[in-house]
Amino acid sequence: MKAAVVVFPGTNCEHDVAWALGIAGADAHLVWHRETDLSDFDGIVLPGGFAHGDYLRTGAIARFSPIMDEVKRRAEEGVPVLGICNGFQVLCEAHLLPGAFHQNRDLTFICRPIHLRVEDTDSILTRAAEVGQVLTIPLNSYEGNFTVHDPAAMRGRVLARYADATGSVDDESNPNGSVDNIAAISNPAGNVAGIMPHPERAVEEILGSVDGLVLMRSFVESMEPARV
Amino acid sequence: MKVTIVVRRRPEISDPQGTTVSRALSDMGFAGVGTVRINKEIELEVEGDDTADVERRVTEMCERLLANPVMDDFEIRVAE
Amino acid sequence: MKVTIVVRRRPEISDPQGTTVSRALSDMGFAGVGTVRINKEIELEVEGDDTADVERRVTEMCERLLANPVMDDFEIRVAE
Amino acid sequence: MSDPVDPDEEPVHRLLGLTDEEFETIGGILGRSPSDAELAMYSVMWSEHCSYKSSRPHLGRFPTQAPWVVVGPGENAGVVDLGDGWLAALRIESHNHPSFVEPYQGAATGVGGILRDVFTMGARPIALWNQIRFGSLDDAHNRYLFSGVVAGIAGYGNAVGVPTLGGEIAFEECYTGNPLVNVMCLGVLRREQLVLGTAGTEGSVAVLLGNATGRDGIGGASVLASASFDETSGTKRPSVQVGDPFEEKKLIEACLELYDKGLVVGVQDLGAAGLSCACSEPAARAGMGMDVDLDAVHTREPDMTAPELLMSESQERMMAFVAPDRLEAVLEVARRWEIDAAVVGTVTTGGTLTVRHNGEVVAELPADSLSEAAPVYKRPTGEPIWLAGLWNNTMDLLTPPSVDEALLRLLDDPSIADARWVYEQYDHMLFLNTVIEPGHDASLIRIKGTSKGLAVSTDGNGRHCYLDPRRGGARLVYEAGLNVALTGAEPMAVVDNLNFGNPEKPEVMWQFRETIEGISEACEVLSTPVIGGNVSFYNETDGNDIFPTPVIGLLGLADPMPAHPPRLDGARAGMELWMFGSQRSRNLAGSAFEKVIAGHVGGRPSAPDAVMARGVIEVAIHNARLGLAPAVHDISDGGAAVAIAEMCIRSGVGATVQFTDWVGLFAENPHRFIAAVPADVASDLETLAARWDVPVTRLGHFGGTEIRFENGGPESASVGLAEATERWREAIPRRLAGG
Ligand SMILES: Nc1ncnc2c1ncn2[C@@H]1O[C@H](COP(=O)(O)OP(=O)(O)O)[C@@H](O)[C@H]1O
Ligand SMILES: [Mg+2]
Repeated sequence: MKAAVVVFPGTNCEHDVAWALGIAGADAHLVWHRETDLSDFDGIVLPGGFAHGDYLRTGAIARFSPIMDEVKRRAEEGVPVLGICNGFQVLCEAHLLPGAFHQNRDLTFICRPIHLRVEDTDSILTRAAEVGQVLTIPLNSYEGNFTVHDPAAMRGRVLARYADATGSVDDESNPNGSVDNIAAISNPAGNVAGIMPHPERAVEEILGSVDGLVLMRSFVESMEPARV
Repeated sequence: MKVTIVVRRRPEISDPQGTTVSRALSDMGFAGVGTVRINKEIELEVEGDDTADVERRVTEMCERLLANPVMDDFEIRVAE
Repeated sequence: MKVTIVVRRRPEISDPQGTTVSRALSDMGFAGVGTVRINKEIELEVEGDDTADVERRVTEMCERLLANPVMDDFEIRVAE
Repeated sequence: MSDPVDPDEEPVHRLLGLTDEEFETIGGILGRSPSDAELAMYSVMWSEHCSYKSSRPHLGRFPTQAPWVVVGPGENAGVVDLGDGWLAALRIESHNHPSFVEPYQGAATGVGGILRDVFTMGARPIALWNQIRFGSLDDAHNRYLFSGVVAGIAGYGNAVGVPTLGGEIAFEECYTGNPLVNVMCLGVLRREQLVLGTAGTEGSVAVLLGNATGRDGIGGASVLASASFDETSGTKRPSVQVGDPFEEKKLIEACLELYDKGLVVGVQDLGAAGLSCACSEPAARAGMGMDVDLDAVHTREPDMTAPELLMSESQERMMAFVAPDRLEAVLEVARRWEIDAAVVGTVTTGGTLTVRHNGEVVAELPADSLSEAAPVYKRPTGEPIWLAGLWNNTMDLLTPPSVDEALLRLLDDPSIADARWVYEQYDHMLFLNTVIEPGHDASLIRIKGTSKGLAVSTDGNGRHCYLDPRRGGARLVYEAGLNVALTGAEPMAVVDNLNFGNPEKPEVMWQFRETIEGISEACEVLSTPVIGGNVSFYNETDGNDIFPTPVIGLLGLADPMPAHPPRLDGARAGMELWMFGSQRSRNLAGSAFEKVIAGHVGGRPSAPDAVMARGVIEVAIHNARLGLAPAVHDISDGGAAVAIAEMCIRSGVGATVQFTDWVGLFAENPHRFIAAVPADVASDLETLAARWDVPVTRLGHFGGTEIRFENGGPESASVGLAEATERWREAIPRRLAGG
């Protein structure tokens, strides 16, 4: 199972994602944004960071990187595509996922572990998890505030919501103002997913949490059946 | 030609920055400040002397890059 | 009254964001794009019906909060 | 007839900050009067900021040698050997004055600058720290400065992709008109990747990488940092420099690839003295000269003059020195990372630096005269006449405080309170190396693929240093050393940032010399050589100097890193509460208690004790390595009472503590830490402490929902854990929300 980790200028979580994919059992390769062929890969991750400095609008410029047409093509073929944090923002800008992001409600950058409640397991990101499961995973963003035209139309596509330690979802447990506490979503087919917090930061005890592993493993497991 | 674009977030979408600024102004003692919206003004030098053509190109720039169709409206002014 | 303020970084101060956007537009195939500057447009509802008075208050808001005197210029337009 | 002095008549060299004698020296070096371009170069290179002309005679006192020191002070960053082919690079810098002018950009560009110092050495920057000091948060402008600085550090550090793993915040009146913004960066590298700032041999070409050059900071940082603020500074504000973390990120990756491929002979970052420094210093280090062509420099603005090009402080630029046959490969790497590159010079023999602009020679001078011939001032030093009075002015409390009220007020002091509002704005997890995150005594970082952990602590204390710069300076080193030891790391090396007032005042120079003496003594005791630092003078407002504020950054190595290093938040109900270290002298001079509760700064802080310092550090290291007490915390600001409360709050458990009198609870004597001790390790810990002759006091135990202090008398008191937590957590957010 070969996973491509896409590197835009300004991306900074590529090595972390590759490391975590390794722990989850995949063979990860960094791929520069000017490449145009991803047919060798069984899965694609757009990692976090500040692609093109996040200038103008987060994800806006990266969407036009040469590699993005190929990401789209592979996504249409059903290959698992995961965007984490900035990668999620890029997928939205590229219209592979609905919605958009703006600044956190309190206008400060937020770096801390938060709780997520898994809402749906029918996706490449959550298939190994259970509905209702509460995960502790670090959030790390300034523009993590998710907004979408019609939140009601997101039914069945919300993979995880911001929650408290007991799994209850409310305003209090919403760190950044995201509509309906949405933290992770997928396309209708479930093979393109985006998540704002960083599962790759929670894959080893020594770093404080291993709750991200179930998500990274979901992704890695999703790569197999399509490819064999 | 000099082109000025204003990119505005649609009114139904919240603007946390605008809300914060509005509150800060009241806190500072400025009375009677209502809604505040913070938009982006983009100034652009574009080669060409056909206004209509420049406008067409800039519209395309807005649609593809400078504005986000999910949440933004835009307005283009070409200086003569 | 509706007031529109444009806050612009002084021209001699670098604008990495503008530079990056200018490059991106060229990369996307838009020819003839020169300097790009990205400014802030602030739309404000202010109570009052004396234009001069509103303008005075808004100028003070700009000087104290909305613009950074060290690096920005600002321009105020009051809609009649 | 006497006309008023016309400022336009002021000779150029004085406007540039050169004294008449310095101007004459330049004439002597050149054998003629200097051109404008030459004057520009000398003025930036001979500024206090770049030349260390007032501090150099004293900095020689620092111990700088040890077998593990690979590169000592003088290069862009100090480098130490971690074993197995791994090296670490460390550097600290101040950006005080630019941050006062524009807090966001001032702090942001400070981060950019310190990163360049580290990746110039061939190292990948892996972590940042910041030490920031302001006047009281009760003042709106200080709140603006504080939140702007934090946002700037976050904005740049997060986007450039280097985690910020800690620092310090302090609030003190003396910083009101002169905040301190110090930033520190740690990098790691393989030994074969080490690069020095040398121009190499004849024929090497100088390639300018990164941002276009604009009129940034002309007369800016270097001149700024050398002239005091006064009431007129509002009108003289120089242009602000804007940081571009995106450009810097690309520059880091490009440079690391150049080193990896062995394509460069030397590298120099462009800092405060811009091209003037990047051309002359590497040439001087190599004993060479250079031909520089300013027409090749890529510029942001048209019509820049030669002095402007030479003095510009535009950010995110690096100079690489390259053998001619490698040039094409270097340009290819630059293209790949989408950064601009321009060949701006050629290295020559003979030591002359020749600069051309518009085809004409605009400067021709000995390259080494800019650095090595810089003036050195033996400024007069004198013990302040007010010092004895200050020492005698001990606190006089008519009624002893109630312990609970004092503790709550201390927890509510922003210098002591929870710093989470700050460090949660910083990415502190990137790279997946953060084993102990901000919010503990020291941060701990693993090096993947090795058994090694690096622990870092930074410490400063203006009040203690004001009352006794020598003791204060020494105690900072001991405190930082103990902090890293608590994680299991052996203290290894120190960098220092010396923030002082006006060096033209003898008492400031005395404070400076005494501080260096104190730091040096402690470094000798701990065998932690000083491998780099920074001096910031002229921190004064309207003639009032700041407290002398040295900041120490100390690097420790844990090899092997403990599997479960002790943390601040590991106390559990049922564990005993012990204190290690001596309680003999109980002294409140300079303490947070005196400042916060009595509004008093006076007396003389107690002297450090080298033997006890070493012993306590050994106990801390072995405790961590043996996996004995799982929770530890050093006693510093606010004394034992605050240390205990912090451990309770972070662990979510109360405690019951025996004490004799309240002075002991709030005194800040050095070389002490508290520990949460499970019953099954008690005897091992006792043996360990006895081996190092370190006294142990069993203060009580953890449990319950209150922090109780008992001495069998009316002074006994208790604070609810929830209330203590609330005060401590909300102190900063509450003030920022508007006082
Ligand atoms: N400016 C800052 N940036 C990041 N972390 C900070 C900053 N200031 C304080 N911290 C973190 O908060 C914790 C407590 O800080 P401080 O009260 O100064 O520690 P101590 O009392 O142990 O010297 C430390 O872990 C420190 O790293
Ligand atoms: Mg400490």
